[in-house]
Amino acid sequence: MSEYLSEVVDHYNQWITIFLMVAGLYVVVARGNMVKKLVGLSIFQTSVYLLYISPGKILGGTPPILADDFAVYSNPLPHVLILTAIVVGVATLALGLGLVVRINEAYGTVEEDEIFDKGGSE
Amino acid sequence: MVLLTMMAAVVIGVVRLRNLFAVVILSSIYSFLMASVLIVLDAVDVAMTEAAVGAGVSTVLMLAALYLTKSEEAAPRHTPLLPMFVAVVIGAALVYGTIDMPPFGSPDTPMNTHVGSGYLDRSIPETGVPNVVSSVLASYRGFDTLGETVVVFTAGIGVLLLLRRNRRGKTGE
Amino acid sequence: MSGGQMTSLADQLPALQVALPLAGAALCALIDRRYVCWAISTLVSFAMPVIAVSLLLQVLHGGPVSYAFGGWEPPYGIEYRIDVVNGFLLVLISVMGAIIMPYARASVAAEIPENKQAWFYCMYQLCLAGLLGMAITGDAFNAFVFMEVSSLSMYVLIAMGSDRRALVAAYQYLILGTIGATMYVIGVGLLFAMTGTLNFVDMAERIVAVEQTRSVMAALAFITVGMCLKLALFPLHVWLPNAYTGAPSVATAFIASTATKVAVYLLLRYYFSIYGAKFVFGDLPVTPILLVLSLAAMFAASTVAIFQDNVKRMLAYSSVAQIGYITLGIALATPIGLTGGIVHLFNHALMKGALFLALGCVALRIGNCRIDTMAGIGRRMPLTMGAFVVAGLSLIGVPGTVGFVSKWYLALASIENGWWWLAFLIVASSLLAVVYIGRVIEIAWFRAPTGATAEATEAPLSMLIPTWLLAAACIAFGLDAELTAGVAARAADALFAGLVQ
Amino acid sequence: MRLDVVLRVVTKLLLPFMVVFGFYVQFHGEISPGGGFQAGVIIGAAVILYAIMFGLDRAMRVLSVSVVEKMISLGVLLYLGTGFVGMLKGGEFLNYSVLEHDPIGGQHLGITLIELGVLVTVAGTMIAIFYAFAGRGR
Repeated sequence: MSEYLSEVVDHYNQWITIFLMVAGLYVVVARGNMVKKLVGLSIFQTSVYLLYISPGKILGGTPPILADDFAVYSNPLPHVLILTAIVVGVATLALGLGLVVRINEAYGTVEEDEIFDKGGSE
Repeated sequence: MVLLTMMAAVVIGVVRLRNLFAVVILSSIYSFLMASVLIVLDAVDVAMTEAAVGAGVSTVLMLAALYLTKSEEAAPRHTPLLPMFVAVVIGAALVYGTIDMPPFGSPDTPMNTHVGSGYLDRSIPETGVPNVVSSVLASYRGFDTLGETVVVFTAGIGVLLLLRRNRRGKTGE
Repeated sequence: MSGGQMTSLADQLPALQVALPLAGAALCALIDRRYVCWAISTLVSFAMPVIAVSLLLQVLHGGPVSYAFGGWEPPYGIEYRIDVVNGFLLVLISVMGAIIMPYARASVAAEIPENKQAWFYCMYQLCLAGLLGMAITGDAFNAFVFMEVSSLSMYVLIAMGSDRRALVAAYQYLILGTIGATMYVIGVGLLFAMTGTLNFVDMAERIVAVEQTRSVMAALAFITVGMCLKLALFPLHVWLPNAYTGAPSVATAFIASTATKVAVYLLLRYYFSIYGAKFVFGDLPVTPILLVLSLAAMFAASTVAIFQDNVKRMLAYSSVAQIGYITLGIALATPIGLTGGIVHLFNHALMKGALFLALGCVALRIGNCRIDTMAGIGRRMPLTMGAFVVAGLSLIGVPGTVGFVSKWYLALASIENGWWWLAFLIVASSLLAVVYIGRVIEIAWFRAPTGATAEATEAPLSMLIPTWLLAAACIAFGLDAELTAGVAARAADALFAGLVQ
Repeated sequence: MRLDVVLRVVTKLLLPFMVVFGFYVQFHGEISPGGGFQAGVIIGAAVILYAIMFGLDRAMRVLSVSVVEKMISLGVLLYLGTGFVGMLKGGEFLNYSVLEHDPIGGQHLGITLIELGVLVTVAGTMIAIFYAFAGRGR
């Protein structure tokens, strides 16, 4: 039983990450409101950050800024990758919102179902 | 761990709420929680960016977009069985995939012993920069950062292009 | 650290291949004058094939070329690594990018509002740079960054279409494309956690030790799904028909002939170079899954194509079907099958490029591509529709055209595997192409022109010449397949040999 | 427009500090967390705050649309330019070590230049997008 418990503790952050990912993806696929889809999309993207950052953490380590007082540092490489990913995420979001604004002007709605009613796609 | 649980709770709120203003504010709270988690995980640079971007820029953009569109979501028309199925399958794949990942916080995983730790030894002698994240970002993987800047550039020009009014009303709107 | 010894231009070519279009895009955004920007864009896109061809020649004679950004040796720095496979792809992308540019001037002037044209060329170059960057890189995460450069610019290019439906198409593509890219990032993240590296060569060496772990297999699944979204493998193709239909003619021609191909390449890179063919096709059920989906794409999408009223949309569905042939080549997982897949990747770009360019000429003269308004267009625009017929025959796979060459290899590979039924199915699916291409040809040539079509005149030379160049290439490489198939065969061998010698 | 005087005064007092903090984050990024991107966001946010408080027109008079649009591409060009100079000096693209005689000094110069490029592009993009959204609503 305690083995099982430690398994849960070991993987707790991964499971939460996965839950966030799945919930974000669910919002994207299931919801028809285009703004909400984008919120879901950014949650989906954000959850990936944890997937990268948590394995790079070293217990007892400090942030990777070198100084004489510390000997153990967490892995800097995932941080760099995720910095890039954050920027890519917000760029996508900005473009998506720009599209949504234009769609709203063209159709008068941002609900996918209503757009399809108006011939959004053939 | 508490923070993670709170994040999960916020996301449930996002899924359930239909008022989009509330959703946007919740997602901003989500970003702040994420930033706190990242600090706990020693990723201070990332935390700072996530707080500025997730809670700042994204929220402003979303509110601006909501101001230009509608702030209430329509009720869903069909029961979301297929999306549920897709989401569950992917979740299962991820649980399956992560179960034999190396344990959390261990220094001798492949990720923490190979390239990553190499940077820690090389940064000062080769670049003279103590913040290893900066030296990797700007120098070792400087080309990625160029790509990142180009992504921002693309999004910027793209949004301007989309929202620019046509001078000649021949096409569009 | 190396410094001070890279003096010859030839050493710098890999970086220039991507940095030049980026610089061109930034200059276009700065200047914002449409003719200047067209000139910059043309200049840059003409330089690209020169660089790509000389890189391919370097590779063919001297083995893989490696370029270390910032002077940091891989895996610490980002590496560009060109072998026969991506050298071939670079040539394809850059040639398509160059051929379309002279065509673009008249077509863009007609379809894009005046004050948006300059930045249209900016986006075009960004898209070009992004695709080239994805193809040339030897780094998993760098591939993601350039994937996003190309995707974001593609969303904008599609949204520039004149119909409001183009906006919805771009949005749909943005959502699905981002999901695909995020899946890819998840896959790379799992691989990174297990191997500790992002460099392809390094990864291929280190993956052997952890090959049997579930994380690595899950990573394969995520990368496969992510890339299949990008390459529009049936049933993940839903974004493609709307996007191709809505986009401006120039953008459709460029995207259709290059974007999905780069995603195919990345998939090949992971399957063969990193995981290794033996692991992917030997231990995992990849062959049956890909085979079924490819066949479904070939038949379902072709059938849907028959019932389309918009020719652009019809060709978009046909693209989904043609992607099925390419993935079929991958699924066969033999040198000949893979050769067929790679050759088809090249050939399909030629014929779809020609077809969409011809449609762009039609759109310039009669304003749309609906099949009923195209009645009799062949009599008014014989040169344009002539090119359409030539490329259409290639699509069907008539002997003497490029389509025949690739189908020949695929059929050969199926027979080699002892799968006669598969060879039969390849031929049968071509009959569906006969139906939808034949329908257009019948209406375009054998009906009397009416309405706007009756007044239509031949498209300008600046558009006809690029269209005919591609159509002629369909014949030339069909009659003499030595060059393309030869390089493709070497690429297939290189893939089977793996990165680690 | 009747805006609270307190808010306006506080904003005015806050703005210089925001910009200074932005540049601190920029140039201190080698030692403490931060860099061009974060600095760009902060400086962009300062201008956006100004625009919200004092109106879009006044903000556009201080920093016109065309200037902001130019910033987006100038930042990328500065980044690329740094890379090309490294090439001309006989190194690889983005090799900063060849920029000066001393590799460490070259790295320092190169990192400063490219971070400045990132700052200019990011700040420009943020402000431009804000202008575009806000301008669309009128």
